Amino acid sequence: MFSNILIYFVIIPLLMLGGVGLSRNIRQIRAVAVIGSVALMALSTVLLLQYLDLRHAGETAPMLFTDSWTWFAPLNINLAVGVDGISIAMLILSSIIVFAGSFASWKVPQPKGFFLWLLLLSTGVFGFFISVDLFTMFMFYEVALIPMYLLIGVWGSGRKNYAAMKLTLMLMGGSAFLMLGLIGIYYHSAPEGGQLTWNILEIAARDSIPHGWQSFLFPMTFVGFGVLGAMFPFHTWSPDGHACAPTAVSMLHAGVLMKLGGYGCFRVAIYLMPYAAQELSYIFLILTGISVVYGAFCACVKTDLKYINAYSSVSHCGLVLFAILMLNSTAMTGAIMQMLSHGLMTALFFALIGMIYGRTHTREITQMGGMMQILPFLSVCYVIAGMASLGLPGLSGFVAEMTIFVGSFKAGMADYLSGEGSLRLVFTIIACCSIVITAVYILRVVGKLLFGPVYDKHHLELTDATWWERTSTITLILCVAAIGCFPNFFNNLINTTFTPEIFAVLGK
Amino acid sequence: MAITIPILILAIPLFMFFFLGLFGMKMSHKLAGTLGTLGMGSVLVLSYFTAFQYFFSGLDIFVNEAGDRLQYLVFDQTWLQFTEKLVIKLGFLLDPISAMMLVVITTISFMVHLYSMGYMRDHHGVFEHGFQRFYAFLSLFSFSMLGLVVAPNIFQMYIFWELVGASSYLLIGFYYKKPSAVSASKKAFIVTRFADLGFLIGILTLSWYTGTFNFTELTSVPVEGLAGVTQVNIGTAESIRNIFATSAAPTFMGASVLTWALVLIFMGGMGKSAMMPLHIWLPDAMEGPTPVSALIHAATMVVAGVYLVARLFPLYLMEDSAMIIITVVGALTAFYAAMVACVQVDIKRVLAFSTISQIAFMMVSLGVARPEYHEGLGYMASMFHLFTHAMFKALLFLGAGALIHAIGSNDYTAMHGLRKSMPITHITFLIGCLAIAGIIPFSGFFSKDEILSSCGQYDILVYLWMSLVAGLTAFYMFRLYYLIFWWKEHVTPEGHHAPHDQPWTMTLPLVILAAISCVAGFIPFGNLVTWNGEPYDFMAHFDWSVASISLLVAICGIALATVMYRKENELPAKMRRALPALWTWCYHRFYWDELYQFITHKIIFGLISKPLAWFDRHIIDGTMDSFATLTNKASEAIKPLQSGQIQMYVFYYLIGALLLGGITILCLI
Amino acid sequence: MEITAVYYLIPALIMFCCGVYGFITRKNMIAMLVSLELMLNAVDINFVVFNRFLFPEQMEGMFFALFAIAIAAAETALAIAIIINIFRAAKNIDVRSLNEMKF
Amino acid sequence: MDSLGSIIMYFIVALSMIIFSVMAVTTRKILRAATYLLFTLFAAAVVYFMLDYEFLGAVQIAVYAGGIVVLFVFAILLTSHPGDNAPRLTSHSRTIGVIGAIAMLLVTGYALITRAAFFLPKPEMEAPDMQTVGATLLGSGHAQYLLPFEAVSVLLLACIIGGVVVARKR
Repeated sequence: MFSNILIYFVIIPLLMLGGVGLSRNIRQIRAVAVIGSVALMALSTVLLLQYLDLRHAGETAPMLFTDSWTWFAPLNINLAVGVDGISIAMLILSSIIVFAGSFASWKVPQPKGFFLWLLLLSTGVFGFFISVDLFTMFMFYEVALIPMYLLIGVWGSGRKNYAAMKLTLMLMGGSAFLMLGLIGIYYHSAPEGGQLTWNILEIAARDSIPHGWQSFLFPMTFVGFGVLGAMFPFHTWSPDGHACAPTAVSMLHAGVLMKLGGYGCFRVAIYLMPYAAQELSYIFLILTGISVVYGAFCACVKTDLKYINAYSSVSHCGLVLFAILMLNSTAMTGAIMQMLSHGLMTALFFALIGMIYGRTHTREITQMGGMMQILPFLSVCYVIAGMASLGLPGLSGFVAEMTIFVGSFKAGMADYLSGEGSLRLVFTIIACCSIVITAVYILRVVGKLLFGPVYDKHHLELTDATWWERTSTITLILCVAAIGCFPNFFNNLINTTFTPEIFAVLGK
Repeated sequence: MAITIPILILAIPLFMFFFLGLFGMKMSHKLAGTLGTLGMGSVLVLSYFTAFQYFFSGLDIFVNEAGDRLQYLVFDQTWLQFTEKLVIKLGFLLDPISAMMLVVITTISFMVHLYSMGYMRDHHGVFEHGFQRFYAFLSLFSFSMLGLVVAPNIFQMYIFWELVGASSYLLIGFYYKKPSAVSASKKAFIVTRFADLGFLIGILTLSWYTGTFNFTELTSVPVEGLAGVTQVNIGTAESIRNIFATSAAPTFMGASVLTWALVLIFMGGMGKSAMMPLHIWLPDAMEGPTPVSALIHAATMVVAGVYLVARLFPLYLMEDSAMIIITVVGALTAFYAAMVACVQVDIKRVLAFSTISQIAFMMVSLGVARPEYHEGLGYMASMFHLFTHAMFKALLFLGAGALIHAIGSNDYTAMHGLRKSMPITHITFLIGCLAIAGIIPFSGFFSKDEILSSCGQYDILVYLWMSLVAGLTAFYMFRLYYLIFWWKEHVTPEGHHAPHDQPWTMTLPLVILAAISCVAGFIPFGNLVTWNGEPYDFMAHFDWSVASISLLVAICGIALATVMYRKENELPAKMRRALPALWTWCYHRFYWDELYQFITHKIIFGLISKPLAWFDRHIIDGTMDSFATLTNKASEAIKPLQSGQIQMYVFYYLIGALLLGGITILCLI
Repeated sequence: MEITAVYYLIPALIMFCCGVYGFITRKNMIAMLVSLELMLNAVDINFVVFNRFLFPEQMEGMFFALFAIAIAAAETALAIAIIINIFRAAKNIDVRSLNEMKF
Repeated sequence: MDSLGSIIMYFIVALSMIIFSVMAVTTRKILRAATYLLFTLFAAAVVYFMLDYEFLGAVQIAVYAGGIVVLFVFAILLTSHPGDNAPRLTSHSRTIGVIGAIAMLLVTGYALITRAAFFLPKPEMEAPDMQTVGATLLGSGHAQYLLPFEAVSVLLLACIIGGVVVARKR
């Protein structure tokens, strides 16, 4: 069991949990968190290198490092693991954000409990990304969701009880759909009389889910994951939840947890039920297309920094789901890039907002101004984050969005010319419009918050970022820039997953 | 040609940006400025060398046997691969226009770097706050602009297009403590972003049909019988042409897809080049420091739209309707901007509108250029005007900067009669004015004359219209000149320094640029830059009748300005009273800003965003919350059943048990 | 006139119904206990009557009643102990005032 | 056919059972309720005697009338003051009580009177003598009750202890 590298992605967070549990003061907790997250980053790097080596050596299996340990034989539940380029990208993202998050919560009150829950959440996240067994996946998914309630409810601010409850209940509602869908998949995972399985790879290989059932199970799973991916109209947990969550939780949640939604939509809904994906994608295309512009428009008039960012997340994550539904490899690659990009970018945003809030004790942009003079480091970082968000070339947002647009335009034109309607094309163009609206709200915030005269004289006494805050933000900025400057590396990493076989099934 | 030099041309400004941006605060102002200027100077040398090599070395990679200039791809690296065919590459393309643009950009940029050393400090020689940042941004801008012009594919152009926009944003908002600067920078970014949306969709459409982003493949000369510019695979060009020529290509709202693509791409150009109705950001962008206005908003970035159209010129040639749109937009903008420029008070605003007008000239020139008229004279004229305009407009802006620096105000009302106290500025400014007015032998005369003559070839109406605008140009420039340097004697307000010429760092660029403006007209541009690389002697196309008419028009404009503004008199006020409506509309720039203000605030914010946000909070979230409330209510409703009163439990139990019992009995019978 | 089983069952039923009524309406816990005893007794009578009329050769009903009496005694004793304890704590034995542990 | 005496006896017993139980639950004085309960219990004991279960009747009188009611009286004296009247019933609670009782009466009564078996005459039976009762109670064979007997004794013990513990003064 311990010969497989993937299992360490769960073991390390568990060890960290133990370490935090045994720690006696905040120094030890910090040490555990930093060492552990560095170990996770190292592990994901090693995994990436090994994976690339194997691919280079000509491995063509859809997933590498696969392994399976029986857990509950009567229902054929296994702890089955395996990764492809997408999972690796997500694992890298998660480890980076856990790292940055640990630094961002350097001075959190009641650190022990906080880190315990945070690490439990990370365990769930990592477990989710490495598993290829639907049941295990779902279990890790829930493990990642539950700590959120406590983290927001106990360490949050504002209407935290309301927000925590809302977030948890809406996500739980989503997982209720999801569970239905997963169980449905399980019961159709084999032709009549065959051995049922939860294993994604086997199900995909068998392709035995009847079309009628697919049309039922696809919406279930898509909505189930879509709730976590902040799909319109199931996104309202996101603004409240993010606004009330403590910094590191917002980072982890927007940075990683929301990616679970997109990842799940691809890995389960589309991958396993290609027929229904083809037939029903238009419903969700409309919904996600709406999310993209809708989130952006809403962000234009909000005055709370976290609300703005949460709505911007709705817009960006909507783009992820939107691109996935385009069902072509370019757009899907773009979707994964957007997940990476948005994960890093929004984590950076939330980290910065948390740092600013920690100093000014307000998140209202109307009550702040001229931060550039007071907190130059944080402000510059904020501008960079904003530029990444509005898609400045050289930062990650641009490549992700462009890949998505090129891919979905391709899909849209193909549809249009073959007489299948212009829905995809129209929504692609609508989604393109979001780049303008994004610019509007980002610049509005930057202008009001950072530039202009100092609004509050008390703010003049604030001090700029401390070293741990700098570590956190610089890590994220470097990653954002790395994706933005060398996109082809990630593109190739992700692209290998979208083999022609997948799209052969889709008929594209 | 070695790859080192082109790489360095891009790498040095980028490096300077990071170096000054990260470590600038640690070094002294002077050191940072010097480093930035030296960096730019080395880029200048390298670019001149490259351009010289390209134009005059006669190497067979640059010129073929027939003497046609070729496109030469110095390097081309894959940056992001979408599909097998659609690949974004980062590269360096040398051809006549990119070589010319290298010269223009580095020249102006270097002048501005040098000039800023003097400008960005107060009268006591104390450097402004954020001086290092300023140089870092200038380097970033130079990098992006150079990357834009050497782009071998349309997507690289888009990438640098965006970078240019961002660095322009940073530079306009340089005085970030000033709310007006912040909002101007925001406006500039958003308006151009909106235009870029069209650009992006245009690129997507074009690339979807052609399967390529590369200019060489997109623009290989599609017209038969003319020699190809490049060494490209003719098959590709043919197939692209066929794609659009065949009836299989769909139409959308009555226009072919190619037309749409080209018009959308032109929309991107309209945004950057401040064509009506996307021009509103440029006058506001004058909130930035004056050297920035000279660099970005006069000489380089704003001509990116012209450059874009010129780049895709062979494609535009295939669509006459797109060309007509370009011509019409250009002509309207030129006239509009000239009208507005006649009444502005802020000297930078006058120059800004003059820039809009002049760029519109270039656009019109491109729009009327056809291979059949003087072998595409309009194209060459446009590029020529781009070149000369960059020089004299930068000169005018830098001169205005010197005035503003000396006086401390942007309004000519605070200036008047400065010709004696600031002689160098006066002379160079006059040269700039003469150049822009089109007086022989200054550079503007030649380029503008060719634009007019190509207009005349195309349509007499366009010609007359543009001649009128040229006359207006001469008028408003000399109005400005007289109001600044003549009108009445200068009175220095109490407590102010008497105005005087600025230090050498500021006057040297003025002198250099003035010198260039004097002689640039004699550059044999037809030999260097033509639409298909085929050189010709443009003097052969020189039409003395057109030239003399345009000269006459310019002189009329100047004469009128002389009459009205040379000495303080009542004439301007009378004119103003005679045409109050016209004056008001011009003064308020035909209320474009108010219109936009209305659209953005009332419609976008008020009618879309706010209701959507309300909808989100109250309807969507309300629905979600109402699920929770409903659950709560239901729970409240059945809560009394669990009253804790055992008697009620007994009662419920009893009733239940009796019901069950009763049913049992009834069933048993 | 023959006194059949129903002649015993009907009074027992009425007694039981009285118990039900009392248990539901009375607020005094001891009164409720009294009602409870009534119901128990009615049931005892039923057991005995069924035994006597339907299965006279056996004694299950009688013994059941016997044990029921024993258990009722135990139950009453314990209930009264609790009531007294509650009385000490709450100073009354009104069942309505004992709702602090609901929900 | 029963003798007239037993018929008269039956009616007296049945009537007193009904009347006293009704009074036990309607009186507002708690002590009186206990007293009426006592009478009802006596009536039940008489029923047992009439049905030839003398031992059971004796136990009823001894345990119930003698033990439980005394317990009641003590409890009442401990927890209420003389002269306390229970508050008048609200119409709501009375309605509920009446509904419950009547519903019970109807359903069960209907069930009773529709069973033909309940209208059979009393079969002959030899009254169980003490020996039989004792052997049945303490025998361990078929239809004998040693185990329940022991269980009840343990229960009673537990109850004693429990009662002491619960009611003990802290």
